[in-house]
Amino acid sequence: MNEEDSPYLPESATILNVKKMAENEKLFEIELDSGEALNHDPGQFVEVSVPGVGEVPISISSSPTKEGNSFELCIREVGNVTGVIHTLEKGDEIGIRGPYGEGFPVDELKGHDVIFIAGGLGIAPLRSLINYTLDRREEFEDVKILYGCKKPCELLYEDEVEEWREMDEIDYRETVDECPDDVCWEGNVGVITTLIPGVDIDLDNSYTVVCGPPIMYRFVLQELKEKKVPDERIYLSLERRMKCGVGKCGHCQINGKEGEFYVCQDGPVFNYDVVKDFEEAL
Amino acid sequence: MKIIKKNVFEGLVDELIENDEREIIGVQSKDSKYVFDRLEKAEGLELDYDVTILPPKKYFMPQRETLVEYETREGLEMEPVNEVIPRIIIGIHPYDLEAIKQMDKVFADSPKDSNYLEKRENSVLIGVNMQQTSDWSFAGSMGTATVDDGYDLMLTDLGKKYAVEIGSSKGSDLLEKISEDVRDASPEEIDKVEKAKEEIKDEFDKELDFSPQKLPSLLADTYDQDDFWEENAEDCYSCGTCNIVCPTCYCFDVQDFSDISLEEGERMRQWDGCMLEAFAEVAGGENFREERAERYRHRYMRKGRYLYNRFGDIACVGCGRCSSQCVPDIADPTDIFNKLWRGKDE
Amino acid sequence: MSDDIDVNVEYLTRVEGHGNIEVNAKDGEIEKCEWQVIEAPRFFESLVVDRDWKELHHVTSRICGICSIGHTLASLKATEDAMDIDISEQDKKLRKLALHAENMQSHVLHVGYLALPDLLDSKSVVPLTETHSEEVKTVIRLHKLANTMSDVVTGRTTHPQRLIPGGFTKIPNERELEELKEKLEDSVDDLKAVADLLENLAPKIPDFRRETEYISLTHEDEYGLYGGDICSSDTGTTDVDEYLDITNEYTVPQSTAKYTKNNRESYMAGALARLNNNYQQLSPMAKEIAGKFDLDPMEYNPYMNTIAQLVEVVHSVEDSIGIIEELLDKGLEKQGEYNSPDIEPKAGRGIGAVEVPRGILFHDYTYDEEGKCTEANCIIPTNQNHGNIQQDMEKMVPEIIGKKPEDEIELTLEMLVRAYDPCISCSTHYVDIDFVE
Amino acid sequence: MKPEERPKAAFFDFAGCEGDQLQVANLEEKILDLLNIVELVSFREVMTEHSDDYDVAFIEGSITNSHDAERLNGIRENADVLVAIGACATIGGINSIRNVQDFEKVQERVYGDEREHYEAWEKAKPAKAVVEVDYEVHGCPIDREEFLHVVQSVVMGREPNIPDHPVCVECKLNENVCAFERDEFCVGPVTRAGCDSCCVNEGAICWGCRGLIDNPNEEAHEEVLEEYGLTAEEVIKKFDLYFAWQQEAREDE
Ligand SMILES: Cc1cc2nc3c(=O)[nH]c(=O)nc-3n(C[C@H](O)[C@H](O)[C@H](O)COP(=O)(O)OP(=O)(O)OC[C@H]3O[C@@H](n4cnc5c(N)ncnc54)[C@H](O)[C@@H]3O)c2cc1C
Ligand code: SF4
Ligand code: SF4
Ligand code: SF4
Repeated sequence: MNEEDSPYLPESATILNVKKMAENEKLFEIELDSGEALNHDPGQFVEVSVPGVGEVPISISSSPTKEGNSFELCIREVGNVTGVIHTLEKGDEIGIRGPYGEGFPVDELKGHDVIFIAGGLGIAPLRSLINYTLDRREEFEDVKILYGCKKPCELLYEDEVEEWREMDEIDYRETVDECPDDVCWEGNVGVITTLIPGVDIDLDNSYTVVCGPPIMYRFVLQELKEKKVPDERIYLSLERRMKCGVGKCGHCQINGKEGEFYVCQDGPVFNYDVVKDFEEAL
Repeated sequence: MKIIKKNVFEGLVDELIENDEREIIGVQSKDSKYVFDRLEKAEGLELDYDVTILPPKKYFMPQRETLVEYETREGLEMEPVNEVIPRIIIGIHPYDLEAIKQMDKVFADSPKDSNYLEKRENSVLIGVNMQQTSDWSFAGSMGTATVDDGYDLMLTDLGKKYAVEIGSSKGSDLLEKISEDVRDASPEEIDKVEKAKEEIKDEFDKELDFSPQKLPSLLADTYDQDDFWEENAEDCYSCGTCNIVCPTCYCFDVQDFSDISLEEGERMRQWDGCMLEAFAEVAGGENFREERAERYRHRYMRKGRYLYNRFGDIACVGCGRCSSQCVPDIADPTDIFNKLWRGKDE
Repeated sequence: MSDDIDVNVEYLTRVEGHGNIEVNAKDGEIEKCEWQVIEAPRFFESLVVDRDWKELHHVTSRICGICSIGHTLASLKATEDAMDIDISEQDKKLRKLALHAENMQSHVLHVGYLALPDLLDSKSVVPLTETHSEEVKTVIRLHKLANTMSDVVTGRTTHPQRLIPGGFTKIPNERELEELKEKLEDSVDDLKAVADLLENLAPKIPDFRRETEYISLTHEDEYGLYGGDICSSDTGTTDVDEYLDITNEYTVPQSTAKYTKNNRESYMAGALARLNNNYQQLSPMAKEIAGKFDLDPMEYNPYMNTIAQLVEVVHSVEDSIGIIEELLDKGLEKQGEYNSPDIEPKAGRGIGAVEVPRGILFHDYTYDEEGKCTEANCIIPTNQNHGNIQQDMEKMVPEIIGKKPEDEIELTLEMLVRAYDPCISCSTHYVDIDFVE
Repeated sequence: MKPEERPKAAFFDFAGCEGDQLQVANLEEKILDLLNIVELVSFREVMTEHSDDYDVAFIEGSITNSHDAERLNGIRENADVLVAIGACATIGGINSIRNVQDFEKVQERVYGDEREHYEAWEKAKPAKAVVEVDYEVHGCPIDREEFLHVVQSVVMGREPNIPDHPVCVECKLNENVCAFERDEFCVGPVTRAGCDSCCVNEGAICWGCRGLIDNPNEEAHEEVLEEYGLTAEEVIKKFDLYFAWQQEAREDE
């Protein structure tokens, strides 16, 4: 069989660097063995293979504007494949397929304010877009980042967050659901929705992009509704079980009265106005 | 339309079994049922059957199939795998031909699934018009009791002879071998075939009370009738039988298996089913279709609506396999669709 | 060499199930000399009570994984006896193949994996995979052949699926049988290689003799395994239905299993008993191999049981080839893929006896009109051998005490028990002493 | 794998037929490959050598008295990973039929007058009822390939693929004629797959030896069996051939 023909054949890639970010998350810097760049859009994902163990979809966490041909994945250890990935080290080989899916509509966002709302691991896909906007800062208007975690120790990308805190050209706000007494934390305490009321949103000129655990969406969207943010100005990145990444295996289908979506092809980034009536979406 | 004697056709099949390098598959009996299986002799063919346990889909998308092989002895090496066995498949009913046409669209959709497509391209499909119908089938209602294309050859039983329609050059090539014994059909014979096709449409015990074209909107309207779905799904085992036996179900699972050396292994896909409990479950335990009723509804939506939205086909061809093989007897599409239809007017 | 010994083998290894050896002597005086069976009870004769006749063989197969085919067959024969169910000649032949497969599998396992290490001064077969890799591979090939046969005939290597009251759910096809026959024929070299190996090691087999009674099945037309009458080397034949008169179970304090005796203090069952009783009916090549070891009736050395097992493997191979030829010559009578004989259950009692690797096995069931089991009794061969092992030990210990160092005595005793190839996991039940006939 | 990296493995048996250990022996030449990825340090059935220094313990058989429970506890303490193999060890197996019988009668039937003699629990229990179990290889007997897969997974540090759907799935993949279509009764619809529906493939029915799936629709199946002509009592019997311990454990939850 001609190699190009199989959509299921991963390319081999090598881990250039592993960085522990929090108790269950590590950042992997990866380069394709072909030496070529991944050429992804912010918000797209790849299928990561550990031969003999399995394959998992992971959002690309670095921006295509990043220097060099490597890309970054932020992976939380939750199960079988991710568990084994966490044991890998610099120099180990893995398989990569992709990039897949529809990313964020970068061109549509250009020339507008962009408000990022990230909960927990939701920062991973958003970071590709955040860094994109920072690298091409002049192409966007105001940039606001709202980032919430359960506890301070779960904060990801600490070095970058430190820079965001200091940056004048963006508005960065953070919160934790709870903070143990013995930890020093200067930010807000409370769920992510508590940050939203305090943010100025230029309804005509801004886009809001949201990513977080399933439970978060309902509350954030409620809050945005109260602020009268138009539904079509909200983008979400959704997650579903996935086996093939190329619209065949059927696992990532989302249904509702209106029809259906395949997260791997029609998403993972969706416009809220399009998916809001899908019972299974949110 | 051509005519060949039955014994000539059998001779052809035996000759193919003997000399053709392709595998010859045909419908055969298994206990009280029928299956598509490798033919040892033309004698074993049972072309007057009602329905097979599994559809012929298994030859293009095997129940289990290796997609990728890997080896890690000297660095990671991965190879795509596609075991293509060229085949001639004899005895496919019209509804299954229709289903294959639908599957072709799914797997040809970008990115193409070469594992399916290459197997498909290397197959010759010999259809046969139905003489008897399964008690559970409703192909008449679904417009799949007969087909105009999708086959390489299509047989119709005319007593001691077969009328043969040629659908492609793959089909006509097969007839080359017996060209001396093939003659054109007479107008009366053509008439007989047309009549037989017309008649079979009314032979089905089960039927849909309305046009299948109305299914997509009917299902959209009834999606949130939670009580209805819950009631009907109550006895569901979540056993996936209705998925596995369906000619238009194609969802799959992918798993890795390593060799005992731990240095090589394969990635395999296996048929999966949306009725199985873990189908939409993700790490950490969140299950996006946790309730039996949600899964149950999903299957009907998928048959009557979702695939229509995506490819323009009603993804139920009315073969009745699901209903006949569901042990608690709750998987009959006509039953559910008709109930929904009746409920709509109330 | 001391006259004091203290042998205490807890959980004897390389046997199926759990047993201990305890021997104490002071100044040459034996204080204790015991073979103790300590298997946790599993209550099979109760498990089957109230169960449907279609399930009994499935349940009792689980008495023992090693002789699951034998238990299944004894169970089916008992049920068929109770309900007057006939089975076809073809099915009978296929069942004999199944029994041969199990006999071969179990004997090869015992001779090659469990007993051989003792003769090669090894503690197990694991080191032999390096020191004697060719020999181990030969044993593996024979073991695999037996399992292939079991797969082809019964559907699985352990706990057969196809054997049911009245016949088989499914039978092998002619092609499968032909392939099997070829494999059996090809195994002759391997059989000879194992025989040669053991012949060279024969001097290491302890020289010990004790006259005892041998009990097995015997059949006028064949080396009795699947059917026949009970035969005692002392008193001749008895009908299977009278098995209780032969087994005469009794209890002893050191064992959770029941002991048996007939004409003497104890008797022996198993390959050696069969060989002693039915030598004339062994296949030609089996006799030839037996000749290499001067093994012919009456052989009173229990250690020779291992050699008798080897001889039986050869017999099973040859006899199986013959059975397959008969089946193929006649042409296989086809049956459905999910065959389920039409049987009306009825009340009654039935007894089934077959020879399994370790000896004669009896299942005895009583059913009510609906085909529910009301009472059951199973007497398994290992239980029948416990008494004989004890007697052997009592005779042997005084003979070797003071003549061998303690560790050698221990090994000799272990080898003795192992020679019987006890399958203690099945010896988990007492019969109801007041069993009513 | 380098010899020194191989985890040390030990086999232990409790009340069972030892058919699962036999299945390990039945791996034939693959045993040699197996020895390349684990070091066997204790396996009473086939070796005299024994060591208490092991990483992975394989447990066969049910636990039926306090002596065995103590032994199992000791094994759990020694082992990093504990794997229950075979129905007796995973769900109580055939032994657990007695769990639904009157124990006085059970003892009397088998022991007659001497029942006091031996300690035996009223109920046979699987390993997980006594200690924490990390992995299970289901079946009576275990499937050799699945056993190998689990061992490999343990060595590789990955989760084995053990299905949690009914046997019917595999039965259909194998294109069997369903038991219910040939006037037989089957517990496949509530039994965990992974055996490749091996009993039905051989012309029989699924007996349930791999135990109930995590979330079986037992009520529906009971109804169906009754509809097909079984009495309520017969239905219960179908279920307690293998499910007795599991059903009771579920009720206790
Ligand atoms: C578009 C997309 C982007 C994602 N991005 C990230 C990311 O950036 N970082 C990160 O840590 N995680 C991400 N996830 C989640 C990640 O895919 C799952 O955590 C991962 O698949 C769990 O696999 P496992 O083998 O460790 O767990 P197991 O529970 O052992 O899962 C077994 C298999 O089920 C499937 N599966 C299980 N959970 C999920 C899931 N949540 N989503 C999809 N398939 C699943 C996979 O095929 C997996 O191999 C993303 C998921 C999707 C769909
Ligand atoms: S509808 Fe019937 S066949 Fe389908 S999953 Fe439920 S019980 Fe099984
Ligand atoms: S849904 Fe049922 S009737 Fe329709 S095509 Fe599938 S199996 Fe056949
Ligand atoms: S035979 Fe049993 S396991 Fe197979 S489909 Fe029927 S009910 Fe399910």
